[in-house]
Amino acid sequence: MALSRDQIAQRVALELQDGYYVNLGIGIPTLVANFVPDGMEVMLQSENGLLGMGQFPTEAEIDADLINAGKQTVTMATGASIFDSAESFAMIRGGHVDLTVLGAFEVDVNGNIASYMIPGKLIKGMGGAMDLVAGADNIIVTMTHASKHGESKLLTNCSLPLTGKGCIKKVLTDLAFIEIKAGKFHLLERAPGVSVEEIVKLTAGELVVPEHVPEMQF
Amino acid sequence: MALSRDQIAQRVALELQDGYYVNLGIGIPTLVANFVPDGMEVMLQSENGLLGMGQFPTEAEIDADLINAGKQTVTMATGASIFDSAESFAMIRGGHVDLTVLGAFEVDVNGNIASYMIPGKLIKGMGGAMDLVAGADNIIVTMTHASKHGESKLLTNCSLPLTGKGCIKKVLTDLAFIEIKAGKFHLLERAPGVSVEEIVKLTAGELVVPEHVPEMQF
Amino acid sequence: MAGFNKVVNSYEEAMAGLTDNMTIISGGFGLCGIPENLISEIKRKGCKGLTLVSNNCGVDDFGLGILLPDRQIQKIVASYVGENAEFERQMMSGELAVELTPQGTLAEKMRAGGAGIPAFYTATGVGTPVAEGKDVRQFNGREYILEESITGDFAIVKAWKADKFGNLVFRKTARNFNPMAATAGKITVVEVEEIVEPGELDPDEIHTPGIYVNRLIKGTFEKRIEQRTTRPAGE
Amino acid sequence: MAGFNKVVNSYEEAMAGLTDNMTIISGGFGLCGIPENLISEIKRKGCKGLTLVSNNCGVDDFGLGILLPDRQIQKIVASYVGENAEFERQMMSGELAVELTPQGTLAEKMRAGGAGIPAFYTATGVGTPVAEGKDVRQFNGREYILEESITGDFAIVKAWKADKFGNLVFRKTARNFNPMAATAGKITVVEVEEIVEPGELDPDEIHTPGIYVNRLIKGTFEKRIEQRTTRPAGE
Repeated sequence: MALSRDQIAQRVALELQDGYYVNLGIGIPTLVANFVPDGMEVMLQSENGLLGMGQFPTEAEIDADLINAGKQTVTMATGASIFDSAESFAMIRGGHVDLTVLGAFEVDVNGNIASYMIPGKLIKGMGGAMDLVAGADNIIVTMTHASKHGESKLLTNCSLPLTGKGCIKKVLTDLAFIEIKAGKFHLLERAPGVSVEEIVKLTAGELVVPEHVPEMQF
Repeated sequence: MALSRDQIAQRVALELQDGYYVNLGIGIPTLVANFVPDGMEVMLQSENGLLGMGQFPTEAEIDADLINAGKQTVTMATGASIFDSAESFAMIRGGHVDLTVLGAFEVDVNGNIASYMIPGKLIKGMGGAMDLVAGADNIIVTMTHASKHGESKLLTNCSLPLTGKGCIKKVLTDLAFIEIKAGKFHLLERAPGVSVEEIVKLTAGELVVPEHVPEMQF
Repeated sequence: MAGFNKVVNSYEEAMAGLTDNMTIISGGFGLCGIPENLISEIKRKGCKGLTLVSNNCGVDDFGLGILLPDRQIQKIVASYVGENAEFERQMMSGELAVELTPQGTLAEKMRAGGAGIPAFYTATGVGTPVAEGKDVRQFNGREYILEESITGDFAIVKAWKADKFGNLVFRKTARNFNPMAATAGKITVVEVEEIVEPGELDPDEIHTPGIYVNRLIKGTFEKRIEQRTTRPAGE
Repeated sequence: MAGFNKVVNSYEEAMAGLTDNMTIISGGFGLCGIPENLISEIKRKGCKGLTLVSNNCGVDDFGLGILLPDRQIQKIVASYVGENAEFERQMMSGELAVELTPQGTLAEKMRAGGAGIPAFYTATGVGTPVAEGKDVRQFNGREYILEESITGDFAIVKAWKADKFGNLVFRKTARNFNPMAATAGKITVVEVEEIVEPGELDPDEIHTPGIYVNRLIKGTFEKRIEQRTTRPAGE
């Protein structure tokens, strides 16, 4: 069965390591914070200028001067630091963030990602997404494997305008965990109960399937 | 008579304006701080990361963590701020300093300046001088008009490697105050008791001499 | 003599000299740390044909969004927009030009503008619509695009505290784009919650040195919250 | 698990992994704010063929100068050198390569290195020996040269205080090149006068966030003064 949003987040969380500085995008990526393994410490970077994002505030703690990149009120974790936007993106662009998790509309076999605009529809902008995909070495894209109409989002060539070129190496969908290398998708894991055939059918770009494809463990 | 070092500094100080942020180089330029007109406030920038340099410390005030660009122990003036070297040169390169005063070996009619190396002699480096001459709009060069051997330092073309190209518009020597524009030196003022003829003789580059050349007033 | 005292006593004085068709750089992220009252003064003055450089463009009735109904903004350079209906309408109809710029590139363009760096290379945007018409160059085997700096006729900034000399301290994530904006205006105007005497701020803790600040005014702020997210007390 | 605790307990551990021919970026201006003990550890280790990137190169018996007698430095990138006799001897004889870089360009090269900016344009050095071999380009009618960023295998930094997570606070002009150096090392090692618990530093007053810091050690410092200038008490 396809993973729920929480399950996607849960599987991503297994890629965390102790002492990681992590930037989580809006949507499913945000949920990853809920599944940090016990005894492991990670620090969340919010690109509006906060390293060490804490949980949401109580009513009494709300501070209009303390928000995250999604414009939500937040708190600071112990050991947090505050900086300006140039410093924040120096951190991101300079490759100092250990893991970035973000959503996408499409990815392709060359590691291209399209995530910010659909021509003809209202364009809101890329925010920090282009900087994040260009700056990070270690990125996990989370998305549904296919559209509601069954159209694959894992393509030979992205059809939408790109957010980044050749940046993506790991994709976690509701059906599979996929690595991108040498111009091909590689199937690493399948969601529990999801067949390799179903994944193959819904992957438009070339997919390398090893003899044994393990089910995801949580 | 040729101006003393203090007199050069005193004449430069008349170019100050209230509220000016000023960077003073090592040597004669440093002395300018002693001649700030009464009731006028200027703030000294030291390129190692201090805006609002104060006087030298007393023995009791000495702090190894507080020096100026000449590596001298200093104090901070009221309202001073501290920043890193990148920010300091952002300030300088970005043209935020109102006046820069620095020494030179040679200047020429095109506003070129040579101040940091004499081939064959020990080269210590340009420090912040290249940034200062490239970044400031308003620069006054202070130097002796000619060498001890009577060789002019105001040339058609600098003979030494340049510190900056086309940067200099004002030169105050021990003999004259000179403006550089449109590829020529222009004699603005002469030191008290110094004749126009003497200045002409010691100026190698083309010098425009107006009918009346006033004596400097202090 | 005035010396380094940057304090002005009215918003009219704070924005004096702003005229039609100027470029204004604004601090703020979403509605956090925006120069609320300086924006209101721009609305009151009614200047038109403005180019705004700001990460976002406010909401319908707050922040830079209030400059939309009177068509004061001709162009906006931003990373993320469209949080309000009038903005969408003007953008879709072509009345408002929008230059989308990646957030980090936007921050760096402002910093470069203030720092006398006319252009820099970045990997951000390579192979995307952002790269169109820009120089591409390889360094160490990777492609980068050339991005030019931004400066403004005015910069409008919100800080927390200042001394009279214009030394600024920001508070929490209301810092965001404000320090870079402060460096990039020909005239930089700052509004703050509190003005103290010179010497009261620790020189080591000043975020923006007063050299960048031309005018300073004390204001009162609504500080509207966009996404009020909370957890239950006791958790 | 170690989490974000960056504290190491010996200078040997602090500089572990440094080998011959590596590039080291160092903070400090003159003898102010230099990582004294990290430099001593480099001398003790005896690594050779090093490239040092630092505004200055210390004096004969203090600062980076102590690496000269054993010929550990192969090349230095600096803005101002030659405050010591052995340095001059090695430079004049060609044993030591010296790449003179304008001070502001050097600071910006370090910052760019840490910030993922491979190169930037600056007017500094146009028409001078510094411009030799570099691209020249016009922006708004003025010439600029292209300068490439610098990164190091190690960065060595002196801060005043840190929390265990490596969040740093600098003191007065001992800040200088240290914050940029901290961002530009593959491994950034910081020595400080005091280490406090996470949460004890005000997040708004942290100069360098801990994300840039790999190792942290508490040291004691001589803090030698180069030019001891004073005024009489009572003036």
